[in-house]
Amino acid sequence: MVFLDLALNALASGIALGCIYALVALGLAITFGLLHIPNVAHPALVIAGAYAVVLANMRGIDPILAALVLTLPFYAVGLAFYEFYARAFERRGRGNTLQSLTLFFGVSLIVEIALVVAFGTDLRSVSVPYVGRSFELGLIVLPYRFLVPALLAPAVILGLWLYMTRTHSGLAMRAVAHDERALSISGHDPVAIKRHAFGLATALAVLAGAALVIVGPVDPFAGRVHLGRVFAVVVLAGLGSIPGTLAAAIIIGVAEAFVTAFLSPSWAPGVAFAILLGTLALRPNGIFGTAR
Amino acid sequence: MSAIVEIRGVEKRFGAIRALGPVNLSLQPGERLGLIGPNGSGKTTLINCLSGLFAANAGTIVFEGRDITQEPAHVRARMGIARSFQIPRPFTGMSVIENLLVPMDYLPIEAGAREGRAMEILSSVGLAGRRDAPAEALSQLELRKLELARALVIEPKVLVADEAMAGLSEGEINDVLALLMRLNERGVAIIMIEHIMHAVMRFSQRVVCLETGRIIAEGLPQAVAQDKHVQKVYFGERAGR
Amino acid sequence: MSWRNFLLVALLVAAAGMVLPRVLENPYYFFAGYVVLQYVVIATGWNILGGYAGYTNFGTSAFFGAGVYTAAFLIKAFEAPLLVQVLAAAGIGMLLGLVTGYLTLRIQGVYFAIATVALVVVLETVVHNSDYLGGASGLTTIAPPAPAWFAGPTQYVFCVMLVLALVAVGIARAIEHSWVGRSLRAIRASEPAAEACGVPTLRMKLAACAISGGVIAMAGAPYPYYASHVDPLSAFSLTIGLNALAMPLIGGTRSWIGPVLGAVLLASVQQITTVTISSEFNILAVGLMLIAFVVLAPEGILGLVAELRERVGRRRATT
Amino acid sequence: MSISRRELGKLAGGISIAMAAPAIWTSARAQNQPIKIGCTVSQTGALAGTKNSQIGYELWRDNLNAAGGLLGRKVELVIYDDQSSPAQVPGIYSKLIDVDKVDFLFTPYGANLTATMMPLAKQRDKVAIGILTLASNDKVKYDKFFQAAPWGPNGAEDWARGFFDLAQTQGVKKIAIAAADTEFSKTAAAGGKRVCEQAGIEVVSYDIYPPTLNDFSAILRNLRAKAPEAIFLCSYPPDSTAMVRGLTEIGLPASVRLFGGGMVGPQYASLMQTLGKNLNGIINFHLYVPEPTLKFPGIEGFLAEYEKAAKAANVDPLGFYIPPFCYAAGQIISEAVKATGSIDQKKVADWLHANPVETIVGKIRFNELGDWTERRVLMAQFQGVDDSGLDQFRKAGKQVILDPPAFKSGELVPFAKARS
Repeated sequence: MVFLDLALNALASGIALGCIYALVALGLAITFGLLHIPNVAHPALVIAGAYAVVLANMRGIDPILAALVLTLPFYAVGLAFYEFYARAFERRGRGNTLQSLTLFFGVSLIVEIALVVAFGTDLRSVSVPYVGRSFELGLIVLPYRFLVPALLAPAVILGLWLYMTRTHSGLAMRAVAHDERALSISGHDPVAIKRHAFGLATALAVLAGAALVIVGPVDPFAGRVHLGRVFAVVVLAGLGSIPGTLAAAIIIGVAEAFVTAFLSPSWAPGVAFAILLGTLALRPNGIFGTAR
Repeated sequence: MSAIVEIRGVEKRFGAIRALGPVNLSLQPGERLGLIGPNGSGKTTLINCLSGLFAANAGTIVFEGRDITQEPAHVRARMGIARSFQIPRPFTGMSVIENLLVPMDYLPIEAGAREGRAMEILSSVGLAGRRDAPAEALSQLELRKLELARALVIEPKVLVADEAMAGLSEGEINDVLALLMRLNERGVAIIMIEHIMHAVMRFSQRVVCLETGRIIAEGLPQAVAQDKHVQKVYFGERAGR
Repeated sequence: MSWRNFLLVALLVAAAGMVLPRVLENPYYFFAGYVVLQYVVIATGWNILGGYAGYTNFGTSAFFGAGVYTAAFLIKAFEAPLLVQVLAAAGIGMLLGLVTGYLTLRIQGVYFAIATVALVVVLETVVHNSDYLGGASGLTTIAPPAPAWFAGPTQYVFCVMLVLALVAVGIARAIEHSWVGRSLRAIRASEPAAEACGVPTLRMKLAACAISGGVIAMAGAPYPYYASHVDPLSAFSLTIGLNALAMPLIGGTRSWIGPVLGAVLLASVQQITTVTISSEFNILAVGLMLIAFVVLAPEGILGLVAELRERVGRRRATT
Repeated sequence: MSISRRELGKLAGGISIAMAAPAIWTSARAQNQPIKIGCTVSQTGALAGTKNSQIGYELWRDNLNAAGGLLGRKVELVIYDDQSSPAQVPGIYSKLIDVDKVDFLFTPYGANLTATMMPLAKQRDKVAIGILTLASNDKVKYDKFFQAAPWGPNGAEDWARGFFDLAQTQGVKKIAIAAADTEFSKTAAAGGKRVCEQAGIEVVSYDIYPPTLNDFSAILRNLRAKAPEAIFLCSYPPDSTAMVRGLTEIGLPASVRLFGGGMVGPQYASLMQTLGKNLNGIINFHLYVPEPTLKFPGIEGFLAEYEKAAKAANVDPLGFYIPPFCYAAGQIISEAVKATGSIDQKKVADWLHANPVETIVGKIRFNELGDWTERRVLMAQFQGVDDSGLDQFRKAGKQVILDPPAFKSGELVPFAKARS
């Protein structure tokens, strides 16, 4: 009975945690998975999003609502940033992995310091009525501060997936990952599509930020702990696979929750990455990726 | 005369999709074989299996009487199976001559003789004047030539030329064809993958046509070109009319 | 530069390094110098795989941390001398490089980069869960005293790091100028083409990964001696991983001198900003510098120099 | 050439004067130069939440200089950012000592950062005042190290003893311990475990979890079956928040009467504000709370000045936790320098070993390792907290001191009752 209780709840909170990881990883699934831009600044942008949500929440606005509205300015920031990136690299030839990594490393440092200067270093959080209460179903007890942001993930992912598979510009975005030349022949401007994709990824950062800050307080450097894990999720998913991102994140979340519940919490961080290493050794294209 | 290459029942799958096979094909020493077929018909997959970049999922590949199915690509290269790539893949960050030194590092050639040997090959493809140019600086034709030159370094017994003439002008095509002919005269068997029909037809002694991973026609160039099936899949509606 | 000249310069640098503690009294410069040299070793080691072969190792701190903890373990268990620590760390680093390489080098670049990140977290978790290594609290490592010839422990560990840096640069240069370097460059340009030219790519990549890992781990070995205390946060720090790739980029990845220049430049700037800008803006300065470099000199200092030379050459040709 | 013994004596005297002359000259010049105190503050990185310590130092400096400085000389602070990274510390402290020529040192915040500078301080023989570093001098045993925080002797083991004393008086027989996998928390947990073993309290579970964990439901669930009567939690701010939320989300076993002990986080204004009434009933350590039993001279004035400075610097507006002890760290130095009339390291250290120091956090006496002779870590219970915001915490009665008995300011309320 105790075992069942623990197992069910580990499963539930693992899935919830996984959904939240998926949200944080989603922007990267686009920039890294589709555009092949290793945006290591994404977690820092997520935290910037969280701070923006905190600001709105101080005026009494619901964090998720605030995040939805804030996607617009973040989208614009993403556009502007891609423009800068494209000018710096892509038009002058190729921007290789190393150069992009270094550039985004610099960007993440700047984002962090900007947050420190603007907000100080104290932990910030949001106040929402449902924090502190739990959803109960039989043996399962799941805090709302996990459940609510976790529900955001499938909704966002479904929306994104529909967008990617059903709309013209979504399809173009997926096509740009595969064959840029073919795309420009068919009358699309690849740079415009990539810019749009980057804007979208940045807009997703603010949704992820809202999710994180509902779960717990953040400080300007909180993005660093997520960096490894989100890359792990994106790679495990198979680059660019949007539903795969959710599945991979849930696998990691559940694995962490089970290790925490049954083994020892202190091994939890390593387990996710052990899964990743094992997967890469056995299935180099990720669990849900197709061979190229 | 026994075949230099024997491909028996080779298959290649990507996930659930079978990209190639089963294919049976043999190549005689010194033969000029043309490999044709529409895009995605499995031509490049077949030669990737032959050169060892892909591991075949089924079947065996025999080279000079030896089963090489399990051998990695670099071993096959050293045995004498050379190839050029559809999209030229020069070793950027090196000079033209250094490009040729890469394969030589793995051949029993004396250190003192290497440069001379490399220059010989460069002269034979007409790149001698570009010996110190960085690979990035080459023109499309020069890249194609470098691609062939690099393949020649290993003194191949079989050379696979994967669309070595794509994007070249008529005059340049003739250059490359002449080059390949000279090689063949020295006894090198050549597999030519090409979309430029008149070139394949002129060059090949035998032509094989692939479609959706299978051989649909094989024989003398003229015969294959006349084949109804080939015309339908390859030359499309226009030719069929 | 010919081998003879290179060796001559290396010997001169080594001699200067040995004499320096006698001339320069202020120990601070040896503390700062140690850090700069440590990064010379790290960047040079990183570049063997990341620059020559084009495989971005994002988890440099896994190898560095392995070196740090190998040395710390040897101090705690046997009070082993520094030389033994360095050699053992290099051995462990090579082994780790071999294993990681075998697991992940068959896959393409980006996956490899991420796999190395995973390695950092796995090793860090292991250390966290090891009571013998002190877990999160770290381990105080009072190393055996420095040989009497040196003015103090800092000067000693500085000289050790200087020797390591020369060894690392020597290894990198030897690789670069040999057939090994040529094969690695071929791999960087095109793996299938290299393979088709008879280059055993997997074996070459494994070798590069092992050597690179060994050199980076070696850079971590004197850290317990330098800091007297090791902790997982410092040993597996993200900063090391990021610096390791930023430095070769700033210098240029094609030649051994690039990472050296980049490491000296970036590490010095970091050292100087931390003790001159006494606020969070020191990090900001580093961030801006990285961006400026990537945008203005994407091929690093070496690229910039080559471009300048070309321009001057062209001007001369026209006049 | 032969030199007589007398001539030799003269020569020697001449040389010694010649050699001493620059020393006299420099010491005369030094009279006009400021007395420098150097340290690092974690302005960036994981420990950036502690950067309000700088305000403590600066207020001390400003007050001192306004009153004419030390020995007639101005006091100057040299502060650098250590980026929360122990690897940065040795280099920076060497810069402070060898280049900036500071006269005294404060340590960085916390034990891991401090561990990399202690050997250096000892080697260069500089008086160093510990800033909340736990057990930093246990291994190095440096005779010029003095701890500003009230961990007391044998801090690693005993600093949270108050919690266990309370548990014993409450008749607790079974206790559960959970700690974040960080240096401070793990030391505290290990110390707590040993205290329990001595006191005969059974430790029914002992969990170490990663500090990034934000879901404590599994840990809380595992606790249910073990029915502990007290839970000793050693956590860091993010996980403290998660755990306190878990209290209402998952709930504690009904058997639990005491909860808290070693949580870092509920000392910070931002978390106190966020958690509000969820804090009620928690008994947690603190170093200062505005209770009537802790009215040391100067503390209220300090907090008022701090509040103004904190607003400008965008840091913790309450400043109960670290800043008063940074101010006190300064006072430890200035009092000793005033008393000895010298900045001689040995004289200052000897004086500090022999005499108590009056500071805004009370009278401090040091033992041979430089720790306070008496532990004064407060175990305070949150009582009657509502969601009205920060001001309530500035008044007495919200964080009632239960231990040490000498500072007791109220009675323990059982956990369940305090939360209803």
